[in-house]
Amino acid sequence: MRNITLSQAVNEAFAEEMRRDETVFIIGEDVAEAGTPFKILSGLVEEFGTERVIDTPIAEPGFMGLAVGAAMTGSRPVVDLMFGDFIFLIMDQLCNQAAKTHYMSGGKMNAPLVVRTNMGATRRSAAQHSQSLHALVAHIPGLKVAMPSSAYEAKGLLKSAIRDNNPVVIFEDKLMYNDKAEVPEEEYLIPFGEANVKRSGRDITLIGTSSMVQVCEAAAEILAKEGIEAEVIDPRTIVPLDEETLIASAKKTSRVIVVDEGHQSFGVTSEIASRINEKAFYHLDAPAMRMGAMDVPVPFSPALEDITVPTPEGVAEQARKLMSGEMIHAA
Amino acid sequence: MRNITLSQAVNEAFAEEMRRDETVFIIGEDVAEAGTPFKILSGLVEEFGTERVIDTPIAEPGFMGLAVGAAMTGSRPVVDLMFGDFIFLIMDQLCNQAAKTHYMSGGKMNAPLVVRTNMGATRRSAAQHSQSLHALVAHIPGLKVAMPSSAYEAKGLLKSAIRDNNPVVIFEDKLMYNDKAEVPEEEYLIPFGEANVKRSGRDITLIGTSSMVQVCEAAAEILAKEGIEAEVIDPRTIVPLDEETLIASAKKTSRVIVVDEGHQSFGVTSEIASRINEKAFYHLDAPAMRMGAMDVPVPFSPALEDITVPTPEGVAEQARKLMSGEMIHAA
Amino acid sequence: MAKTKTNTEDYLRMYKQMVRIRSFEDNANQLYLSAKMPGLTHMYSGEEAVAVGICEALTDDDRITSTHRGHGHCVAKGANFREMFCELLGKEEGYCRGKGGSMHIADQSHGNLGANAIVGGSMGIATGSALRAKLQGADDVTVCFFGDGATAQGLLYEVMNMAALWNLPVIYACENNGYSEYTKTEEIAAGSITARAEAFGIEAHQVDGQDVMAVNELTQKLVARARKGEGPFFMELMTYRYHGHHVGDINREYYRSKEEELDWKENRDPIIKFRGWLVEQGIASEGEIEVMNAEIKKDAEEAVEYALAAKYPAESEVDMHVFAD
Amino acid sequence: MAKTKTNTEDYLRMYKQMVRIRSFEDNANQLYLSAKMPGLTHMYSGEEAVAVGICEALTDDDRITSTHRGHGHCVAKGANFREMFCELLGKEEGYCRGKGGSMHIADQSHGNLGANAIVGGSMGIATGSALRAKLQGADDVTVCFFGDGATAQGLLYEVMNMAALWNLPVIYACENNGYSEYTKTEEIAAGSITARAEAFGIEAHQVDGQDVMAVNELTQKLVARARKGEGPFFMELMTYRYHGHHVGDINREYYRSKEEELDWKENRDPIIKFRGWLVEQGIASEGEIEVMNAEIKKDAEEAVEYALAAKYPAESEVDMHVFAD
Ligand SMILES: Cc1ncc(C[n+]2csc(CCOP(=O)(O)OP(=O)(O)O)c2C)c(N)n1
Ligand SMILES: Cc1ncc(C[n+]2csc(CCOP(=O)(O)OP(=O)(O)O)c2C)c(N)n1
Ligand SMILES: [Mg+2]
Ligand SMILES: [Mg+2]
Repeated sequence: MRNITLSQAVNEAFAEEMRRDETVFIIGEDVAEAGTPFKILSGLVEEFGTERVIDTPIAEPGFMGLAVGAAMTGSRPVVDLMFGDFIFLIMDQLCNQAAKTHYMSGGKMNAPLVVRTNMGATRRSAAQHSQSLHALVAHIPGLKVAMPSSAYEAKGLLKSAIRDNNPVVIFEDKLMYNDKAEVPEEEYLIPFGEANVKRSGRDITLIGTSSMVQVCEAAAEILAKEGIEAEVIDPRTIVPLDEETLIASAKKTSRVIVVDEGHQSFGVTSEIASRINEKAFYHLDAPAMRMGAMDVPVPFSPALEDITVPTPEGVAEQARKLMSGEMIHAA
Repeated sequence: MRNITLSQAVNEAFAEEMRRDETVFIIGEDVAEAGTPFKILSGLVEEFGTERVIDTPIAEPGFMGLAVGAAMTGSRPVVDLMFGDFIFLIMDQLCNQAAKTHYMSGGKMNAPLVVRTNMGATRRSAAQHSQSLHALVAHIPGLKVAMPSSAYEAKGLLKSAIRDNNPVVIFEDKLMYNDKAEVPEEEYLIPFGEANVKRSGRDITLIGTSSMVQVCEAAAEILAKEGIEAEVIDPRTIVPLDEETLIASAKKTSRVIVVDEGHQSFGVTSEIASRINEKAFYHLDAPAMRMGAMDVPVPFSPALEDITVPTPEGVAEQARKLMSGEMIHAA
Repeated sequence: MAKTKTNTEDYLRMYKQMVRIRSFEDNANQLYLSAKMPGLTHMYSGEEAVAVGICEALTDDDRITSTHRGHGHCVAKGANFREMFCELLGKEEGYCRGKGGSMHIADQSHGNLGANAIVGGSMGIATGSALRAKLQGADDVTVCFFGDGATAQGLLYEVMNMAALWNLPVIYACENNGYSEYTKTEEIAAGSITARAEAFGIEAHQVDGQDVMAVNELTQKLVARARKGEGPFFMELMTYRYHGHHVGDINREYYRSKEEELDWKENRDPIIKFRGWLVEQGIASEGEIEVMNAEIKKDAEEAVEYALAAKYPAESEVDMHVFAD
Repeated sequence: MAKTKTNTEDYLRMYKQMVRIRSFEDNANQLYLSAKMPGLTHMYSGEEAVAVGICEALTDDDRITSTHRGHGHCVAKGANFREMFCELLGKEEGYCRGKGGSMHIADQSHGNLGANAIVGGSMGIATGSALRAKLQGADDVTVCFFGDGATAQGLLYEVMNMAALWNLPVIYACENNGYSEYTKTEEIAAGSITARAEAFGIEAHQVDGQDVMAVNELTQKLVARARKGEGPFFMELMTYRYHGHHVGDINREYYRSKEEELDWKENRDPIIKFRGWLVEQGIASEGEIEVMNAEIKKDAEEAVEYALAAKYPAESEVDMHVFAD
């Protein structure tokens, strides 16, 4: 099978969906001729024109609001939010409006739109261009949240997001845009709420989101050399969350680490760990452990930034502790 | 000791702090002559004038931004955000600016401000005026989050918030404004990060925030009649969180329920339960359980709204399950 | 009064719609005062000529977005009393199955995209609806209702900028009733509201919001032009709310005088003014008008009774409609 | 060129400050191109007369807020090369101990409240600083720098409204360099930028941002008036950025032509223009100017060397400064 970059995969997903459905359009800053600063949308405006690949002024609340209105009346807008950090600017339109439209109208209206944005530190972009804020939107009922871990997932999840009848927020890791993966030529979709068991193992379960899947896989490699067989699972969407697969794995291995690049406290790892603790408690040999990013704004200095996020070595180290029963003394 | 309402307690806290420190001012919609729609600030403009109790246009992002700038240059603004649901509008100024100023400047600047807002459903105010969104701000490093559970706490925590050198968000439950509690005449502060053991018990720990403390206390009463001795703890601030007290109690009782009025998923209960599971796992007879509000937008209809939030009966029921070991079969 | 191109039937419908709004609000207020209505609500009484003058210039395909003070828009855009009262009481047969209530009442079938409890919250939605119309080559127009207080929200300027750049078929209708909550407009709005729209290159008009024909005539012209791609437009409608900010705002002398209220009610009431004109022009007799009024009153009262007796949604509905299929 | 009330010393300082900015940026660009600088940065070259003309009208007590394109503001407000380069390289001796970097560089000591990576993000901060001045009876003025692109953010209109209502001592300085990222201003700004401020009752001026004396003269007048409570004011400064949107934006012909760039660089360069005037007026000889230029060049290079050799912060700093004591 051919290998393409995550960036190409996203581009293909758009091209296919926009050909399939005339009501799909993209709206955001510098999405047309510039094809975004990351050049991900290059070529789309040439095929679909400036009416369907719409450059906006720098007005995130405004164009998010436009997307809600367009979605409520028959379009399927995809909002391109240049940096995930700008989600703070669109929270009202996303969470007070889009997320609640279907419910508040008693099921009579809905807002089928996608917010496509990014996450991920270690790019030396400092505190306002490096955040991973998916936990915030996951907390709001009515929003779905997808977190692709490779080019393959990025394409399949984006296509599903565009077809979904609800507001979906999709977070791409901006460090992965050039990462390649096998992506079939033929069309495919990845359904929401179906976790992917990336590697199977019997000793410990490593659950990772987005680029942390790769971190977990690398940790599993390290552990394998030491005779520890780690199972690696990618939930792919955190809302809806495939609890079943995660819990089955936890019951099997009896040890779990959840790895995510959002801040650890009040974050995604807490939710997943809680569900596992609640539903697999008596099968666990140790508490489901969380490894999120440090609870600090992302520092600019390379000397500091790299230590704020989980690494394969860190995950492996934590796994060893769980395996050795060291937690018993800690807890 | 005298009994005063939560609303009076907040009013007193302001009066005392504004007398003590000239740099403190209040800014928000209809805070002056109207004294807020809840009439909480009545009388303050008469004493402190319209220069320190400032009525704004309806521009939440704008006046939040003003507060950040004023705080960075020597004032201590308190932002009055009429409904907690409007926090979505101020997220950028609060989370990208205020929360990060101290860190991004390497400790050279800071933004000592308070956002005073509310939370709480069952007031028939529907989906955009009933949310409890404290989990969102708790996730952002650099913000402190206080959740008073009575008039006594409301006064002491607000006074501490105003004196704190960091941005603090304080969530009052709007259903508690007329609730009375003993509040000393003499001045007092409640330090952040010190949980309050409201009732001691050996069988199970009930951790509640804000009005859920009362729910836990009521549940404890029910349970007491059945011979179950519940310990009730109010963390008072969720950032910083007094982990020590919570974990000590969990180790003692070996069973924990965390009750909070925010949506359950990706919420405050997940964080607290995770910390307890991580640090008291081997002392627990059952998983630390979460009881948040349902993961639905708050419905208007009274027939639906009341079933979205935790109740004393519900908490007691869950406690009974934990006590009877019923969880073993579930998990 | 300004001249309009409407005929007798149109005039009478405009009159009836204004009276229907007033009746609806009188009943809603009573429901509140007699503690039969859950929560609070914001009365539209006094502003009827705005909603009716505008909505009578629209078709069912045209969309509107409404506000926290939204009953008037809802009635004017064609909604039924029964479903409206059911919604206000949280009943299953309400427009939103009781899930929305007064502040989120919407009526899809007539193009009402809904009230909004976030002041300014629907400005993006209205402009987005207009963007959809343009992209899909539809010729419907969207009217965005909002108050003078809402002009302080930055969102308005963001969306007006885009509407102007892209010539979107949207009409911004600012209902300037002189107050936002308990504060006078001049204390919260610097400069000129119409000049703000003009600065974005948007043609703006100020109009007497108590004169239903003036409102209707201007709207007809602007809607026709917006359909041809000459939009967006901005209207500032000078009007007044008779009640408090919400039904519970009873003692309001600290922010506005009884004399002021009385002056508007007696000398500038949109229904009295229009009724006078109808009689004067021989379009309807006093007797005919009384018959219409009585019928509407009866309709409203019947709808209230119906709604009071109607069922609440089943508890199992609580987690329905979080996600669409 | 417009006349200013400044004397010889002031003129020479203005000249030097402009050259210092240009030198700083040339070195920063080099650091990026030679992969010695972490991340990206936005060059101010071409816009020097704006920052210098404005900041030379301010005292150290006056505040500014800056943008993602903030090195020029920082230098103009009085910052040192060493601490600036250290910050750009993430070193401990940087103005923010390496934690902020180019997009968050701030210099408290000279009243620079900091660059901001959120376009428009500092408009509230600047206005709030002015509110603080008014409340505390201080006579300092705050200047809010932002780009033409930032005028699309609604926050601007929210804070201008409040500044106008309350007569705050703030000056909104819109650096209109014709582009926001890869888009021409006319594609993203409807109507007139100055008219927008005027609609809020704010006196607005458009000025040639390549003429340091024109900028300075206007600013001096407005600052003096703002100190007396006659503010706020709005300035639109017509200028141009020589480099790409950021240092990595090399191939930019798809959005602007080489000819256009050349025209600005050759015919409207603020440094060349001002240098010519200084010589013409006999304020400095060509030789004296070359000496100044050389000194500044040396300073900048030394500072770069210093910063390259400087220490990174210790790892233990990573969780310091999340909260203030
Ligand atoms: C974002 C937001 N801020 C504040 C409020 C509280 N609030 C509800 S109505 C209102 C006044 C609105 O005034 P205006 O826009 O003039 O409308 P009117 O009530 O006069 O019809 C306020 C402040 C709100 N609902 N939403
Ligand atoms: C809220 C926000 N949206 C988008 C961006 C990405 N961005 C950075 S600079 C820029 C263009 C700014 O243009 P302008 O205000 O004219 O300033 P200039 O770069 O021309 O100096 C954009 C869109 C951002 N940093 N913040
Ligand atoms: Mg009003
Ligand atoms: Mg620009």
